[in-house]
Formats: sequence, structure tokens, C-alpha cells
Amino acid sequence: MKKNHTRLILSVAGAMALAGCAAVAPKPDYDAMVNKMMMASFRDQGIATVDRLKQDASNEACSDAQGKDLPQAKAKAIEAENLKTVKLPADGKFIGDWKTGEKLAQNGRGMTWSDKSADTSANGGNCYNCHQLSKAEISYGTIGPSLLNYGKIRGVSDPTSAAAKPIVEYTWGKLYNAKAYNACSAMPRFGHAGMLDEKQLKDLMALLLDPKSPVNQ
Amino acid sequence: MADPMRIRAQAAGDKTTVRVLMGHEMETGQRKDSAGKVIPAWYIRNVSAQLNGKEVMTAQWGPAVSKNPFFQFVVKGAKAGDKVTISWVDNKGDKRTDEATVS
Amino acid sequence: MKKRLITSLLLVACVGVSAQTKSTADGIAEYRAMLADGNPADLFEAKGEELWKKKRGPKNASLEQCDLGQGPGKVKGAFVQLPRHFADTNRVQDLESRLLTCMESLQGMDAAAIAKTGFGRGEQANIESLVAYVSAESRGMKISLPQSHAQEKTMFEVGKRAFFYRAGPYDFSCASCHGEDGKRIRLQDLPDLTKNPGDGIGFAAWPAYRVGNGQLWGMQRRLNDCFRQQRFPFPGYASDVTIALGVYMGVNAKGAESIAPSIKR
Amino acid sequence: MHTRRDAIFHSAKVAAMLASIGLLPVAALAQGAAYNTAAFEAKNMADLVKAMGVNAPAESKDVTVTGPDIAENGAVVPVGASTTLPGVKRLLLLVEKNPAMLAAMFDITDAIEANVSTRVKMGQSSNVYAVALMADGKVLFALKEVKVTLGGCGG
Repeated sequence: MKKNHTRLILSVAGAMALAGCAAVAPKPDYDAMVNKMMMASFRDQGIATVDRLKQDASNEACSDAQGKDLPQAKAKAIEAENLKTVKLPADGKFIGDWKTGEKLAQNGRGMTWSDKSADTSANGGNCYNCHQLSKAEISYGTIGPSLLNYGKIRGVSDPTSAAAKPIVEYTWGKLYNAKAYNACSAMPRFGHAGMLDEKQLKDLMALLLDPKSPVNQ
Repeated sequence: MADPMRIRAQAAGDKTTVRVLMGHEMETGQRKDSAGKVIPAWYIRNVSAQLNGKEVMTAQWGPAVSKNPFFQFVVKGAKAGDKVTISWVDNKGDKRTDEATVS
Repeated sequence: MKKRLITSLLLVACVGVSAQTKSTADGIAEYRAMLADGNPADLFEAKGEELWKKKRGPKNASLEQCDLGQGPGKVKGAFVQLPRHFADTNRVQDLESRLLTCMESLQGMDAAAIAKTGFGRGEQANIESLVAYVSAESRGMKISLPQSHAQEKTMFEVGKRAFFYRAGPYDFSCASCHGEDGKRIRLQDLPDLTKNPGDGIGFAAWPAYRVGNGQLWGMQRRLNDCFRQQRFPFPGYASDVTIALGVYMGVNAKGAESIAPSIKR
Repeated sequence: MHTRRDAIFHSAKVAAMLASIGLLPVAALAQGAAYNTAAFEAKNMADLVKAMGVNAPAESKDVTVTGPDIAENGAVVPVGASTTLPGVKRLLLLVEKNPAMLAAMFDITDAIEANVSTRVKMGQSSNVYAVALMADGKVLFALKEVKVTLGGCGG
């Protein structure tokens, strides 16, 4: 957002006028224009307020990259910053109830201006929107990789065992803040952004890692 | 007043396929508005089709027919230039009649 | 129309033969083919034509003299060149913002008040029929947005940046869903809008009739719901970001055949 | 003396009478047109058969039900009923798991083919039936399962 402020000096209209006489003017600052335009075009509606347009360093860098890979050093720095935000469960228990997790995974609601509350209890995990998870659900998205047999493929027979610890912690981190492992991941940062609480994350962990979960059948 | 229907009647040999689109809410009476109030049922109940003024089909519909209803049937022995007339009446007594020429 | 009908019948026939090994994608394709013939957008199209020609508003005038970019009163072919720059307003306008201009200048209506009206209510409902009519008058034509005016080029550049602008609680941008080929949400295919996704796909398929709610959606409402699902704040009707995105997607779709108004889930 | 109320009552009675003997002209298709409310409220096949006053249905390969295997949206599911058998009086389209089973019923005359289609709402995946009421009193049906998927972002 700091960058936004310095960029906002040029108004969209002013910059467009400059663009109109390009022969004498320098190349228009499109980045400044887009920031100004975003702020001018949106308004608050319900829980969706315009402060949502603020970008943190990760989002700003990934926006500017326009779909291309970030330079490796930049990506590593962003990942390190995001990894610092990951909070492991206070009681050291990672695995909840896969049945509740499945319901959360199916639920694509939450955080829109038509949702009444931004409370975690109003939010779904949105998982099936982007991932295949169980054989039974044929209506799944493909923006993210298939997670079918997620735990089984990774050899998790007891997610509470010491052997499973690395994969359990990685999975928790991925759900909590996906940008900790992939700077420009398309996946929301469910824990970091406060959209899912610890209990909900544990239930999703169970869905992915519990050998009895439909994901691992 | 209700919007006009779109009726297409295309002859192929001795069979004419009639396709009808109607503008109607087809409200089931089971939905609630944002304030939690039940939206009253409002749907087409009776449909009738005529070929050159002679009735060839009638239908009764429930609220399960989709919004902006589409239906299709095949008339025997109609030819280009014949008139197909469709009428409907809904549960509030609102009605509409439109005509198309077989092509 | 006839061509569409034949392909849809063929699709049904082919799918029918291999019924036993049918995949989910085939099943969905079959469903869509069954709906293609008999698109309720026709109802909106007819109503829109009537509204276009009807004398309305404080000035009791029709929209027949509205200039959609091809000169006053020329509707055919206008849609596939929008959004574009208009000299009289000195703005780049999409179909809906241009209709607002005409409703105000020709009919004496209050454009700002209409822009604030909720979708599907009052004059907004009429605009939905009007966009169905105007877009249908370019059905089968190829998308070809002008890029000769400096403002049109600027709108493309800022539209591109807006397309990749990540923000909100989910960190989504338009590109999160529409930046790659072959992706889907649940079972819905997501066109890659950073390039020409093909005839009648993406930009070339809107306005469209939504079977889920029986509404006719113009590009403004389509973008509005994208931003809602993106967990963004509310984009103003005909605001710069919506026009800029229209220019970006439209220029990318150059050469694609417009099938609007189409039918969508 | 005829009051206005009497006149309306009278015309409704006439329309009902005409309808009962199949003589209802299109122009009179109004409040008086036949509508089997009980049939459209039936929750299951037994109730429907009772409301219609017909025989119990039997499955028949001569009746065809059309519909997609998967519907992308339950609000609009294209379905059709047809039969090659002669002597069809009525074709019905039913959705087993809807709050009321009967979606639409078409009276078939000799002037049209026994082949109709429309689009119906489905609250969930369900069997869809095409039922043919025959002149000889037989009630024949075909059924197919239509899966309704959850679409979009779900928000």
C-alpha cells in the first residue's frame, strides 16, 4: 500500500491526457493509473469494504508479474516472510474430524459481499472448487492439483505418528498460508487471512490425512 | 401484461416441430426472499395449442416447470403457411395468446 | 441458428451411442447441447428490440438515433466493436455505459440514477433486454475492437493490469481463474481470457441467459459477480475498471465469433 | 335477475362442463380450464395414481424418457416423454424426488405425435419418469436417473 500512495499522484484522467500526446510525453505510468482506477471504481458493500484492495508485498509482486514466474530470490524472500506467519496448533494436535472436513471442503461460501458475517463459522473451505478430493464427488475443479489419496500416496498410515510429522506439518502450513511454499500460489491463505480457525483447519487436515477419510479410499 | 411468446414452427415433410418459449417466473411458492418471507407461487397451469383454429394439444403444468418455460411438440399434417396458436393461463388468471406461421 | 441446431443434434446423437462409457465432461456437453436450441435469451431479445424503438422517458424519444459507434441508428455490427472511444463523451465506453449515455441524451433519463439501480430492477431490467437485442444484431460476427485511439490503448494497458490485480481475503485476481487453459471450477470450464479462447467462448459468449436464475446478464453483471466471487468490494456500474477489463478481454478475443446472447449454466 | 357474480359463476360452470367433455375452446382457456390440483400435489406414485384415478403403472420399453445423465444446473433440466404405441391419451413427466412428483401433463390428440419435451426444475439427483396413459386404461412408464451437480463457486 505504501507504493500505492506514491503512485497515486497521477490521476487516471491526467495520465490519459498525457497518453493522448505521446509524442512529447514520457511513457504513461500504467501502474499508477491502475491503482488510482481500482480505488475509484469500487465501493464498500456489506462486509466487502474497499480496504480489501490493499495489497501486501506478496500480492503486489505477484500482480506485477502478470502470471510469469518471479525472480527466484524474490520468490524465496516472499515464501520466507509467509512461512513466519504459520502458527501451529496450540495443543500440538493436528487432526480433527474428516466428516466435518468433508462438509467444509464442499462449502464454497464465505467472505463475499452477500455473506452477512466474516466470522470463520460462516466460511467454507472451498476445496472442491479447485481440487479433486474423493472419488464420490465428480463435481470438482482443476485449478489446483488432485488431492485424491493425499495421505495414502504420502504413506501416512497414522497421522499422529512421529514418522508422519514432516508431512503433517507441511500440510498444516499449506492450508494456513499457501504462499509459504509457493510465492504466487493461487490458493487462499486460510489461516493467515483468518478465514478458517484452528478447529476448521484440523478437520480439513483429517480429510486429507486420516486413512479413514474418503480422500484416502 | 405478460411478454410475448417466441414460437417457431418448422415443417419437414408431413411433420411440423413447434418450439415455444414463454416469459414467466414459474415461482414455486417454496422459495423465500432475502427477508425470509415466502414468495407466493406463480406459475402457468394450462397450455393449449391450436393448428388453424383447431385444438391439437392441451397441457397442465405444475410449478416444477422451469422459469421462462420451453416446450416442444410435433404436429402431423401441417404445411407452410398454416397458423399455430399457443395460449397459456397462470394460477393468478393472467393469460397470453400468440400465433406463428409454419415455415 | 440452423447450423447450431444441427451440431447440437449431432452431439446428442454421438453421445447417445457411447452412453455406457460416457464421462462427466461428455454428460455436461450433452446437457448443454440439449439447452442450446430454445434459448430464453430470445425473449429478452424481442423485448429489447421493442424497447429500442419505443418512445420513452421525459423526452418521449426512442433509442433509434443512438450512436453505438457505427453512426446514429446503426445497430448491426456495433456490438463486436465495443468497448470503444466515443468523441462526444471523450470516453471509452462499453455497450452498457453507452446505452446510459443515449438514455440520458436522447430520452432525458437520469443515467447516474440508473447506474445506481440494482441489477434487474427498473431501468436496469430494460438494459438487460437492450443488451440482448444489440448483441444479437452482431451474432455470428467477429470481435474486432478498435485500438487506434490513445485512450483505447490506455484502457487495454490498465485493463491488463487490473486483470492481474491480486487482492482481497482470498488473494484472487481475474487471472486466478482465467489465466490458464483447461482449468475449471467444479465442473465449469474456465476460459483463458489472456488470449483469444475461441469462437463463442468467454468474452464472445456474453451477454448470456443464466439458466440458474433465469436472468439475462450483460458484461457488467458478469463482471460484478466475478468480483463478488473474487471476494472484492463492489465495482460501480460502468466504472472504469469494468470498461478497462472489457477492452482487455475484447482486444484479446479479436477474431472470435460472437454468439451473444448465449445460454449459460 | 342475473348479477355479475352469477354470470361469472355460470360461465365457470359451463367451462368446466365443456372441459369435461373435451370441448373447451382456446378462447375460453381461462379460470375454468381443467386443472388437477390433487395430482400436482401428489408426493409419490401411489398418491398420483389415486389423484388421477388411473391404474397402477407398469414399466414398458415402448415408452421413452429423455433427459441428460448429468444436469449442470437443477433449475433447468431438459426432459421429454414419447411412445411409439398407438392410442395414447396423455403423457406425464415426473421427478421422483421433487416436493411434488408431477411436473407436467400433456393431452395427446391424433393431430400430434406422442412426443413432447420441456424443461423442469430438480432439487436434487433423482429418477425422472415418462408416463403414458393409454386409451385401454393401461399406464406405462419409463425412467432414467438424472444427476444434478453442484456448480459454480457455490457462493
